[in-house]
Amino acid sequence: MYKAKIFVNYKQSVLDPKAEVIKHTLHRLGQDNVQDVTVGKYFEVLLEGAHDAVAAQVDTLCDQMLANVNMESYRFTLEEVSQ
Amino acid sequence: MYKAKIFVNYKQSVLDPKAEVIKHTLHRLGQDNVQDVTVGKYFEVLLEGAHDAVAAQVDTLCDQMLANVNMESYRFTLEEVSQ
Amino acid sequence: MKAAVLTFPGSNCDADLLWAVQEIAGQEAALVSANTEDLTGFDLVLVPGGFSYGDYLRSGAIAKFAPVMGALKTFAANGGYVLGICNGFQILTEAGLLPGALQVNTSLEFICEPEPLIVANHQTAFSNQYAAGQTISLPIAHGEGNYYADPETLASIEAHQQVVFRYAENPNGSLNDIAGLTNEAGNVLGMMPHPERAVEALLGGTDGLGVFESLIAATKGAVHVAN
Amino acid sequence: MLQTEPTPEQIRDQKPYLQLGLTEAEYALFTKRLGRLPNYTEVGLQSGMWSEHCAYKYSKPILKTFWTKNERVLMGPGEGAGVIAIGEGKAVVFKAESHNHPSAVEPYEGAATGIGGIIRDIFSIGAKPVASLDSLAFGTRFDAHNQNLIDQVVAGIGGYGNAIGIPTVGGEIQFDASYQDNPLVNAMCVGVMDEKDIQRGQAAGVGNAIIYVGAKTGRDGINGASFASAQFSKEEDADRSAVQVGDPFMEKLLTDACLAVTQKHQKALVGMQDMGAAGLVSSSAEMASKAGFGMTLDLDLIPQREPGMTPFEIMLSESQERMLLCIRTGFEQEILDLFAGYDLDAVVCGRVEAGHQYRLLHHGAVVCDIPVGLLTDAVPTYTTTPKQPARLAHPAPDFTPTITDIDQTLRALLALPNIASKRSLFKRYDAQVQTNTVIAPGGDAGVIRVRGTHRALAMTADSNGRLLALDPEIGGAITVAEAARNLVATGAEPLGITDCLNYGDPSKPEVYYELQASAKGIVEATKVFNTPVISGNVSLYNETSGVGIHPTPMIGMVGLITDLDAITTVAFKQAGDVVFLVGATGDDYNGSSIQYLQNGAYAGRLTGFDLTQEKAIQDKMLKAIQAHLVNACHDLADGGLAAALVEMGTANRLGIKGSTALSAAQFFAETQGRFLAAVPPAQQAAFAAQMGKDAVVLGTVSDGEFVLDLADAKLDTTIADLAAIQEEALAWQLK
Ligand SMILES: Nc1ncnc2c1ncn2[C@@H]1O[C@H](COP(=O)(O)OP(=O)(O)O)[C@@H](O)[C@H]1O
Ligand SMILES: [Mg+2]
Repeated sequence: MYKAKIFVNYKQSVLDPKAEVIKHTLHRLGQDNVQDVTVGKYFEVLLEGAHDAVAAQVDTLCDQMLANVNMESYRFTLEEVSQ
Repeated sequence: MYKAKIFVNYKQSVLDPKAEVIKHTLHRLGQDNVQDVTVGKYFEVLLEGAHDAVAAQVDTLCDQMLANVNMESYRFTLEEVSQ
Repeated sequence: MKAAVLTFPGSNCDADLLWAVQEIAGQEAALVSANTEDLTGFDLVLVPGGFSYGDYLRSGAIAKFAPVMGALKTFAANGGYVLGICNGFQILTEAGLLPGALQVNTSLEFICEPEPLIVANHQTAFSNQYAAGQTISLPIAHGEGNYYADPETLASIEAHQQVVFRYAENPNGSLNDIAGLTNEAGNVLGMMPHPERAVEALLGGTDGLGVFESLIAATKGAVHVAN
Repeated sequence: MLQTEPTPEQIRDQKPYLQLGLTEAEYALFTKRLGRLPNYTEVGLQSGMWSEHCAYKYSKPILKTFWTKNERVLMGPGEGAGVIAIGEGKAVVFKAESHNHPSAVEPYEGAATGIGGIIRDIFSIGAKPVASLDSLAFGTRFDAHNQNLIDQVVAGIGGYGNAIGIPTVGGEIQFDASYQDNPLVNAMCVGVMDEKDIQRGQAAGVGNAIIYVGAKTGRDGINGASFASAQFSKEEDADRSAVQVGDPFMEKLLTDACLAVTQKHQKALVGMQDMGAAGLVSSSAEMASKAGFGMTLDLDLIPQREPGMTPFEIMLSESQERMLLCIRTGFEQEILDLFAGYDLDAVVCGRVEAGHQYRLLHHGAVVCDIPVGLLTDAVPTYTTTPKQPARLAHPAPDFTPTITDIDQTLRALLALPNIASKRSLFKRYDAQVQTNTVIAPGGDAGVIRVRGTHRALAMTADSNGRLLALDPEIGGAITVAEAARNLVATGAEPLGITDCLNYGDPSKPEVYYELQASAKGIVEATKVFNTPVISGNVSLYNETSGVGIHPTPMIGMVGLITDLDAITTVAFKQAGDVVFLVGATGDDYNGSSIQYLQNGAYAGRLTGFDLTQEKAIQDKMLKAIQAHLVNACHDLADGGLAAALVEMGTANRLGIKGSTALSAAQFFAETQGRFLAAVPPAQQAAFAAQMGKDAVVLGTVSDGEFVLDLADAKLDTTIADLAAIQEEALAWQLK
């Protein structure tokens, strides 16, 4: 069994309205040491199967469903876990 | 300068409709080896300052803004980065 | 004209579209479940607004895996007319039938308001009943209608005059004020504003009728491929 | 875990039921009627069913005084929602519910699940939900906490309502210091159905199946869950949350599927009820008890989201988006198949039994075996000896404003949060989905047309806590009158009301007095307006540090329009129309916005309200609208004539040019029972004849100037200026 840890983020060229609002609020609250904020999604998926098959499956899952590659990029890690 | 990597997730007893729909869809598509899905948020925040002060600041930030502690839990790591 | 109105679990403007096409525009129309795999016999497929599958991951992201999507792609590839409104627009971009993507509004808030629009291209199957540059008012009702495409895609969209409607007062941050655009072939339109909500004077206006009348005109005498 | 639950004897000795909200006397009564010591599960069921929320221990004596029946009422209080006939074979179904406390704790989900809950009440009757309204009250200090609260409550209402596809067509948002720590979040839903399809929450017929459908049951919202886990479980609490998360997608499927059952499977359906407060136990016990039968449920069959749930937790969970149906034997598969078609989990989890026993099985053991009436009917009711609050015995002297600069005063008034436009908030609600909305939020009432008829329904939600604080009886009556006035202004005839009674701790004599007195005012007014109370909800204990909120009954009223051409809106339509002021203006300033503006508080007795006079004016106004004499109409309420005139001009930036014998102070008076009407010149004579001495000409609609000669002052400005203040003041303060 593998646990896939998946990170999905906006591509750098895409302006992220949520991140902008958080940064702006923090600055308004005087936290000027905050230089940058990014907001992304984090998925964990538990899958049965062999390492390489699972890796391919997760890659497709990210590309087709969990990320919209028009504006987002993704990366993931696989960890073997016991049931 | 530190980079805080922040993970926010629903607490276990809280219903997560997002995860339910994703899991259900994967099963419908025949990916029966998917055992479980969790959906969370992932933030990166870049901050100037000393380690301990930054850690305290990030903790407050999570507690007050990035997570809803009534139903979400959070964890974060700090990494020193060069500008 | 015979229209199919797709119904995904979570769609909530499907009945409104059916009403607009059937009762107001007087055309033949039927609700078609997203589990159907055949769109034979229709001249037009309407992809309605709502929150397909809850829109929990991203708007339209789960709908693109619905059984009907294969048939929809074939229908579009064969030149059939496809109109996606609001969530329908989001679904069409997620499915790759239209370029770009729809992000959360810059205000981060859902916005329900009548919105002035400029008809940027009145020579399409969806807009031929409007005058060039005409300003019309259609309601918007969305939280994620902020149109994004990367610079090359955007340049290509403009070069091919794919933008059909632009916001006169950009409410959501959309690049180039894009409120609605077609694919390069011109037979698939996605738009965030709701023409089906502006077809009766009793409900506040009839500026949306033009979209349906344009399609009626386009299907009359046009060549259809009903796979 | 089962083995960690206290034994019946331990319960008797250690009294854990006290933490579940039961008194010693209540426990003793239950034990005596049962004839043995109840086990932990049974005490848990008792605590849920005997709570104020389910049993109306304090409010039943008050609710009994309500007038609930007239010739049009098809179903009054007692079911998920009330039903009124609207002609052409159709009926309107409506109810309101409060979600004050959940929204204070977790604003987004609290508000969202409030909407979800009230929607289930409507379709459980067999009606298609066609519109929602929300009545919100917040504190006046806009600190970060309050701003977030307001933002998230509004987001939650929109997040649920927009997704499920029910237009939010009306409501109210008010601000008063009294709600700073006790916000009010009341939601109302309206449905439409064929009269013949009305169905009830009952489980009758020995052997008939009990079917559970919808979301799985989790440990959310369990009454006393904290107690249960702290005392008897070793589990880490950090990972536990009692917050309920709404799932509008699930509810949309549930709505469509349940309506398919009521409309197309009537032979199969015996009864249906939603799982609201006290979840599975309240829905199942009420269904059996109402029908006079017993019931057995097998808890192992209940779909569960978490492993290891105890019977206590399963029965008292308030997980959202769940329904319970009673289905005739032999039709089970037909109904299970129907739900499967909507991708919904449904299971047969029990049977109706002869007799009156309510039995629960868990892991092969009987964990509850009690007469069902013990849960539903044995609850004692309580009254408190009422005591008039001291503030009412000695009201402040009557207030009269001094207006030195009318222009300045008007501008300041328009910027008050209670007067300023709430559009920046309600524009976050989808008001038009279902394409029936004739009047969206922003009008006097929301109006939707009823498909398949020539009719429309008008609806409004009103509350006036600040007036009730000054006089609960008159304030209660005014709230009903104001709701009716709102409907009439759109051209509707009032049909009936639903209410949410939001009050403090009823065991306090002063609070009980407020409850009683306001009910008296409400009852009197509902009779005058022929608007029976067909449903409602009670929210007590709205207190922080011993201080209660203003007594705040929320009145949700629905009205009928039989001529779609007569529907009238607030906005001036064209320059040249004649503006009439309808109803007499007095020196009524106590409790008014001008008083608040100048004194920073509301005080004094309530003057200038006459129920009979109000009804007569409303009748005349309605006739004039129905005769198509009126181009625009608006009722006068907060901010009096001053605010109403600006509100009529805003949409089309049309002003007024006129003169009046009223003084500058009276321009701001809040005498009840008044309207403004814009009448086309061609109809002026007819309108004047119809209204007689009750209407006076104020002036004519102008292209933009806002000029009014008053007895002792002159206002000379433009509508553009005033509208901008009124439109932007609130959004600016909430940033
Ligand atoms: N203030 C009230 N006025 C009139 N009827 C009320 C009031 N409060 C409750 N009721 C009625 O009592 C019944 C039970 O209400 P309630 O327990 O709130 O319903 P639910 O089970 O949906 O929570 C309903 O028919 C409701 O309309
Ligand atoms: Mg109910």
